[in-house]
Amino acid sequence: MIRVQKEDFDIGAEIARVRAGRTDIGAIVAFIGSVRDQAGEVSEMTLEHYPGMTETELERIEAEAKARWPLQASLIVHRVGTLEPGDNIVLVVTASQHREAAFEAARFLMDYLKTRAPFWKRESGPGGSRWVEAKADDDEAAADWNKKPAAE
Amino acid sequence: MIRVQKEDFDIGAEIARVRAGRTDIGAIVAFIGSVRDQAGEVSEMTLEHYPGMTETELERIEAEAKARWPLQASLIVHRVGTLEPGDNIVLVVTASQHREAAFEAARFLMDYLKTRAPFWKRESGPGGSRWVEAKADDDEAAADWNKKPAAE
Amino acid sequence: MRLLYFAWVKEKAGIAAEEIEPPAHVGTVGDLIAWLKTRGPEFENAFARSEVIRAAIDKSHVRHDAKIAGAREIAFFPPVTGG
Amino acid sequence: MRLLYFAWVKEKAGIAAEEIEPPAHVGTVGDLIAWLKTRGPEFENAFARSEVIRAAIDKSHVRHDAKIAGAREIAFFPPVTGG
Repeated sequence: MIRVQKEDFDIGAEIARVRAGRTDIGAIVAFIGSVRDQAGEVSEMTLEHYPGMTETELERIEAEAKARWPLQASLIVHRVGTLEPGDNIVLVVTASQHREAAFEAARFLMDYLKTRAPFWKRESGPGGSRWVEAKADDDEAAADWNKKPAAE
Repeated sequence: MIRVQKEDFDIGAEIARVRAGRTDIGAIVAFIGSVRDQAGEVSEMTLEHYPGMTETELERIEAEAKARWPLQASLIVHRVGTLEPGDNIVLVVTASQHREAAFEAARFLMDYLKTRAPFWKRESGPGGSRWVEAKADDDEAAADWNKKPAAE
Repeated sequence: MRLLYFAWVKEKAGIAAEEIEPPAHVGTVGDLIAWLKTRGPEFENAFARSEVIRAAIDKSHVRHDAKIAGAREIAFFPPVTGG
Repeated sequence: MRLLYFAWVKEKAGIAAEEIEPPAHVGTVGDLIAWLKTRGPEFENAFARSEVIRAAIDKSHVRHDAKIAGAREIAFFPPVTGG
């Protein structure tokens, strides 16, 4: 399940929905990315995206994770619009029988999302406003998954 | 922060407490382990522990994670007593500036907890009751951390 | 075909979306970028570091050597920074 | 010194805790296990697979070759299965 929205998400409620009524889940991993203020430099962050492509890419990334690991459920929620330091940006939840699959899949989803989902961050602060630069690290993290063997 | 308790925990509230009032956290990873019913075989799980040693070990494991990765906060909550399928067993939360540290530390905490914290699970079901056997996999997962380089 | 621009590509080009009919010699995404750059200083500026510009055809990532024939929507944007 | 037993070690031994005074020749955890096994069939059964039994002295994990001199509390238990 994937969602792109302006509104905040309730982490506890989202996790509860992922596992609702199931007793076959042994491990859940949740990742929460939030707006980080580096020493008072960021007062606001605006997330732009490519409506239509964003949803398509997130669904593709989620399907890829489900093909690689035995997941019982997964969720990606990504916010767009204007956010403040401390605000939630993204929530990824993976549920599996065992912790290895849940951990690996959550990390894979984040690595892929960071390099393939069409979102762009613009930070504003006392020093003005700038588009956040992509990190070479993120490309490497995503590329690394293609060197690894498929699901256990 | 570590806690051993009979009561359930509120995942959303625990995560909110970990990050409360902070705007320097960019990444939070939460792991939730829960009682898994394999095809109607488990109706109840009882967790025994070694009071005093459990807390000491969990604190030691948490301190080790904080020495290895730049964590801004962490939390381990582990339940004891009698649980049912679907019930929460353990919650691990790690908070860092970047996702790599949060993911690695959460996984480390779980791997170490599984092999060092003195808890024992007994499962009951229609076929009777039995002590859960330790997995060789878990020992290997914990041992692997000693082969890895220290914090990035 | 419809062109879309995002983030700083959009800001520099000064436009978010437009309908265009590129000349017949424009066969690939790379050709399209080269042609767009001839349309004025804003476009020249937006696509100056053309090697970092990412493209999508009909909402799928493509490389600069992808053919544009049959494309209904082509988007140009910087490397993504979500998550 | 105080001995504690947990999980199936406790069930098989039929006791959760006791105060003991081991003979002088008992120097290590392994010696203590060997001596406990001589105390009756329950202990012989509880420690039959002695290589899998884990031990802690004063709430810290130790190996079977650890010296027990000065220990106030020694615990025996199966491999842990929490998490």
